Amino acid sequence: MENIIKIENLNFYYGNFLALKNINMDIYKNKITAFIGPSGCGKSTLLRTLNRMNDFIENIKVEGNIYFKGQNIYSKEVDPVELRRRIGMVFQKPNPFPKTIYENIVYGLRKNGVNKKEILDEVVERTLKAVALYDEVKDKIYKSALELSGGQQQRLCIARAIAMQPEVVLMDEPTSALDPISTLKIEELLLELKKDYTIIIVTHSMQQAARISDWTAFFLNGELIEYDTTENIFENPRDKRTEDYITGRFG
Amino acid sequence: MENIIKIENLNFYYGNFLALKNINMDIYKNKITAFIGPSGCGKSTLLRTLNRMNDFIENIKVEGNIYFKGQNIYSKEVDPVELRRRIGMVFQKPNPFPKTIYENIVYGLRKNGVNKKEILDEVVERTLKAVALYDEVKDKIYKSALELSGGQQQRLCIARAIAMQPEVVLMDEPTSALDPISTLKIEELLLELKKDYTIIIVTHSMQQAARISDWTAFFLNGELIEYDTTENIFENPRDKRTEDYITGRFG
Amino acid sequence: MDITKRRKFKNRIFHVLTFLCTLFGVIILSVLLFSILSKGIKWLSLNFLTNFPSRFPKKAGIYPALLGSLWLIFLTAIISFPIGIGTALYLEEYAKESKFTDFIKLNIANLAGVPAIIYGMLGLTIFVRLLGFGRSIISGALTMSLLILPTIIISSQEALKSVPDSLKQASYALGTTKWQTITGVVLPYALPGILTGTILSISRALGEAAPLIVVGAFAYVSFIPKTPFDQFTVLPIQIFNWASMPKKEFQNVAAAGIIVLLIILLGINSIAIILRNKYQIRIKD
Amino acid sequence: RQGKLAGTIKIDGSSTVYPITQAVAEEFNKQNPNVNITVGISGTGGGFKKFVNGEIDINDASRSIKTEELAKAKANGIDFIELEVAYDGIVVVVNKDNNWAYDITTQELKKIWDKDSKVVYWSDVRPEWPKEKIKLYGPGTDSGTFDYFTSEINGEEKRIRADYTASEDDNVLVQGVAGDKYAMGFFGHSYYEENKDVLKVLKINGVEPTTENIRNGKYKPLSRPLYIYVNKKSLERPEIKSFVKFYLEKAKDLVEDVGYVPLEDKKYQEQLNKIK
Amino acid sequence: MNKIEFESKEKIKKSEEIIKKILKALGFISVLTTLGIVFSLFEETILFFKDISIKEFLTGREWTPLFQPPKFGVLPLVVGTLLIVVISSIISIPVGLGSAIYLSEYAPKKIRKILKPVLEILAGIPSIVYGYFALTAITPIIKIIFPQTSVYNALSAGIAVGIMTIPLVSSLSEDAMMSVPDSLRFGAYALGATKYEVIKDIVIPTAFPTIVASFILAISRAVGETMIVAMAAGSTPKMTLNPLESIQTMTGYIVQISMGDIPYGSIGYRTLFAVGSLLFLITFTLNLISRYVIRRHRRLY
Ligand SMILES: Nc1ncnc2c1ncn2[C@@H]1O[C@H](COP(=O)(O)OP(=O)(O)OP(=O)(O)O)[C@@H](O)[C@H]1O
Ligand SMILES: Nc1ncnc2c1ncn2[C@@H]1O[C@H](COP(=O)(O)OP(=O)(O)OP(=O)(O)O)[C@@H](O)[C@H]1O
Ligand SMILES: [Mg+2]
Ligand SMILES: [Mg+2]
Ligand SMILES: O=P([O-])([O-])[O-]
Repeated sequence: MENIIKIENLNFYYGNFLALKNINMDIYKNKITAFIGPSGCGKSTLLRTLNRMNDFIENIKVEGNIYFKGQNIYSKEVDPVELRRRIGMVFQKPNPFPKTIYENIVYGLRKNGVNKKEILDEVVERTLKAVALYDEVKDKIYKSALELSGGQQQRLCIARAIAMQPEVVLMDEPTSALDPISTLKIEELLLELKKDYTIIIVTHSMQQAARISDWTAFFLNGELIEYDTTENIFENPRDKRTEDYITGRFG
Repeated sequence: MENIIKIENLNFYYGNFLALKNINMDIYKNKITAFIGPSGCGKSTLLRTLNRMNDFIENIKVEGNIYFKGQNIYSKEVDPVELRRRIGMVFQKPNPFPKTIYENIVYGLRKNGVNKKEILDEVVERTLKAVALYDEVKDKIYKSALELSGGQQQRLCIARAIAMQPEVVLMDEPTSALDPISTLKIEELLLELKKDYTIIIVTHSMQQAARISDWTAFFLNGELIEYDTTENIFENPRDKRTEDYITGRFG
Repeated sequence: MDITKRRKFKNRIFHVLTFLCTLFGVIILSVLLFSILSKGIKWLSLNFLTNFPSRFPKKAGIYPALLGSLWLIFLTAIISFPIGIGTALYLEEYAKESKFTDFIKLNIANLAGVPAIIYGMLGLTIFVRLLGFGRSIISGALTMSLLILPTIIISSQEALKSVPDSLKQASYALGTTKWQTITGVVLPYALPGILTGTILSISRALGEAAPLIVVGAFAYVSFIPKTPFDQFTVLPIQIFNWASMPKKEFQNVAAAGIIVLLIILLGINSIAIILRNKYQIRIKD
Repeated sequence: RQGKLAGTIKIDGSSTVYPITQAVAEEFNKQNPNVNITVGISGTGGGFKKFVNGEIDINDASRSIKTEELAKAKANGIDFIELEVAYDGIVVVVNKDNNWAYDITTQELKKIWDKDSKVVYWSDVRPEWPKEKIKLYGPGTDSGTFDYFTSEINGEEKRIRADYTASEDDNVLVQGVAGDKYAMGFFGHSYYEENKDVLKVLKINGVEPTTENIRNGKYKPLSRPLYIYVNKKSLERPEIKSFVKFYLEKAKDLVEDVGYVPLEDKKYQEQLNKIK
Repeated sequence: MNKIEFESKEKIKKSEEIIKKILKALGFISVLTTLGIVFSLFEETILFFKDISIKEFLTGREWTPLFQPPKFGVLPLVVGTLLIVVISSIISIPVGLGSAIYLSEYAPKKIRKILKPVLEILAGIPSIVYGYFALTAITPIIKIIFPQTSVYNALSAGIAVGIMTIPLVSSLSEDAMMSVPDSLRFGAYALGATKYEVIKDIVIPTAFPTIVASFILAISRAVGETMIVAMAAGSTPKMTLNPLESIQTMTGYIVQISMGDIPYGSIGYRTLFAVGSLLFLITFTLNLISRYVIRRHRRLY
């Protein structure tokens, strides 16, 4: 299996607080990897380390290496702006820009110098179809994105992310603010998307992890306790703590 | 059994919204009565109707009668200020005043014209002992109440309420903001207090209701579905909806 | 890659530009303080504080203006403070939501934006002429009070709003009346915030000159006001007066006056900040 | 004798006379610290308005009282004494760096200052003067100086061109002219005395506004006496009586101090006799 | 347990009623103030317009109310005010907005903590000090660059007013930008946007209405600012847009006349109130507009 991201001896500090402790793991291409663990264990922190979104927080320190397709993303040559274009991200709460649906999707493209109308039109249509939103919104793509429902907004945010044709998409609890039906739609969408993208998803729902992910990583207090195929994690956890967690004994 | 409060055909409106529908019930003296039911069913509303704390909300309407020791509390002669002195209240979140522990407890007394130091000292000691806080705080009763832990604060609030020698104490989820150990302490305290006071408690925890209350009332959508001894409610619910709720099938 | 470079370059330029904007304010402030200090500091002396104005720059002093200013802010404070807090209490604690309450709030917000000099004309018409207080301290103080009232009310309202509802409810649940709850819980909690806002407004009154010129505090005053009905002058007007004197030295006297004014303002504002930091009650959530 | 007198003296009126009165007040207060004196600067007209209403004790005036004002005083039962305190000349000044104008005629002044004047450039006054915009400064409308200048030069009180910088505060005028090479202004002689170093005064019809020329009336038409008007009722109060007496006794030195021309000794004596 | 005797509340309840009435009465003072303003301005203004037609007042191009013959066209004062507003806005709006952007988006917390109070100090300095500064520091510098500048000129006063209103723009705009949710920013960053692009495309458009409101408030403040223009802008009511010339604003006129104490009841006295009324109406309208803009914005979010 081909790894697309490799994490080596990663320590992460907020000020003096060690939020991630010596993490080592490979993320495999065209798979869905789920990060699970109780609140505060560092899932989001790790996710944001992968596309350097943590750069915006003051007083952080990163030790160790993260390789994206063999290149250390914390090396001087890597431009985080460019990195984020290639590693997209979807957040917990849908955060469409207060612009039209169309402009939301093409925002990243425009910033990267793509301004040809044909291309943009094509991308909008393709991504909206990819996130199964096309039929629902095709009549109002020039209306404000804020008028969509929460579930639609989240799918739009995914569309916006994949419009950049990233290689990896990071998702931080993308369905936790949504109703069950929207959640289901997005889960289906993820299974569809993994053909083209590598997906890392943070989730609080064991069921969701079990349903959609190929690999699952269980974190506790900033440590990576266990990382294995989803099947193994849920059926054959090697660590007592993993077992306790997935059977709902704590958290 | 002696009833201390009698509720007759009570309807309660927030504006046009009918929040309580034709409630009829008796509250018995020196018992603990628990109000249970899913979020939004009207438990807090009913509780606040009993000491007219709802008066502070605009646009409400009360229909029907509530008798406190035989007197209709919504009649013109009843002074709500006096009523509240006799029917005390403890809130979900501990809300000590930003004053000393001492001044917190005697606040109500002072405002009601009791200023003799001997009386106040005696009350402070007695109530702190009653809420089992005396040993923990006796060295700092002239320190700010804000320095106490959440559980201690809540016990202080109970002490503050009983310092007024109310006849009934209303409690709206008094332990929901507290850790299990503090919760346990307060539950013990309530069992102790019911010798002297009548207690009505709103709780989301079925276990808590079962552990401490003598009577339990189950509400749903503003209706009183079932009201019976706690034993009957939990072991022999007559209504299907009560059964569903206490077995955790919804809510 | 070229485009990314350009984008990052733009960002850097913008960063520098906005930083320069911020720096501009800082630089101006330093230049202003420096130019005033360098002109005025040599003229500061005890005599300057205790002398009367004079036609000789060397003998000129700020005493009557200083006392006039103190009188003025003292009176302004005792007039505006109770009215401001009372109004805020009424609006936050008593008034029901209604068109009328909305109107009062809108009205206060609008008053906050009325130029100071308009208040001067109000003072001239109502206090100086209609009520016949003449060009006295009390006329000035009443005018200033009206001028700063909206700010006091608005900041007091903010402070009152910050009082947690749970505290009020707790108080009511102990059988207290509204006013008892206000004095027992609401005011003690909100007071630091109220005081901070009030003191800052008072310091504004201290620096204002325009309304007082209209009210008529512009004159040579050779004495210390003893009652609120005396004529007076204040620091900013005295400074204004000196600044427009033709003798070059008077420019420096004016600068010395400005230093005194700024020191007083600084003192008052520090009191506000200390109050805010020291007495701010923090309720754990 | 220090501190015996107490009370208040309210003075208002002419900004031209103000420096004299302020100086007198300053000196007087040294000996009588308990007398509260306020000196306003409302201009002669503004001061008379208050004076005839009995609102003030003394009015500084740079012209004598007008008939309307007199009538008002009569109607209000205000009795007063007019006292001459000094001579003043209205000076016409230009910037120190002005190296073309040294004297000017009354006709030229009228040409410059009259209503609807066509003078825009200095060269419009005399062709040999530079073709630079002339910037004009003069006192505000509420002043005796303004009244006097407009009536003497333009032939009608308050008749003047509209586009000059007018200020009630003569210091503003001094600064204006001092700061501008192409400026011209007019105001009381004293302000020139105090700012000789930054201003240059023009001869009028060939006569320089020297102390001598002002006193003997050669400096025409812009020299005039200055007055204070004292309410007779107020004069009964010891502090005011004493103040006015002090005023006339000390005037000679103080008037010179602040840049005006004192009266002859004999004349001061005459004034003193009026308040006996 | 001894039964405690409580006092009756009868007496207290009576005083409660009185207190409530007193507080309500205090609430009326603000209304009275407004009425007072309207009354004191408009009474004399109406008398003024009995003698002078509104048309002459609003369209006349000469303002010489106290000369012979008097002219009552307020336009020169309005133009003077406008000049000050334009000059000050050229300073306060870009610099204020720039500072706001820097403080809210770029500045590290520590630097922000230092710089923000400095800007607040700038807001607390009395206008008389700015007037002095304009006269003694800004004008001399302008004269070095443009020697033909008048001692009293619109430029110097306008710059000072602009400096004074920087904090007004910056603090309001900064608040607005700070309240733009971070999730929007991160959404854009995650698409590979630069900080500049996030500010330009996300932060400013989202906070725009409040930013605009802050501009309007700064303008309104400039319209009403008095001492700076009285000290530095001169007192020549002139229809000119040349910033190097001496001009007069509406507020400047009011102060000038107030210092001279115009006789009560004369037409000159009434011009004060006519100009005051106009000033009041202009600032009042500006304030209403800014409130409206902010309010509409609130409804959106
Ligand atoms: N900006 C920050 N500054 C300081 N500490 C932080 C910051 N963000 C997170 N932390 C701390 O780092 C630890 C890990 O946080 P993180 O958000 O990664 O947890 P998480 O596993 O995503 O939790 P959740 O499931 O609640 O989202 C927590 O203890 C948290 O308090
Ligand atoms: N001040 C109010 N104005 C309008 N509606 C209100 C108000 N307070 C409560 N309600 C509504 O009345 C209903 C009953 O609310 P109430 O707070 O009594 O429920 P509850 O049973 O205490 O719920 P919870 O368990 O969440 O505390 C709810 O639908 C609520 O939305
Ligand atoms: Mg997280
Ligand atoms: Mg509730
Ligand atoms: O102030 P005046 O002397 O010119 O009247």
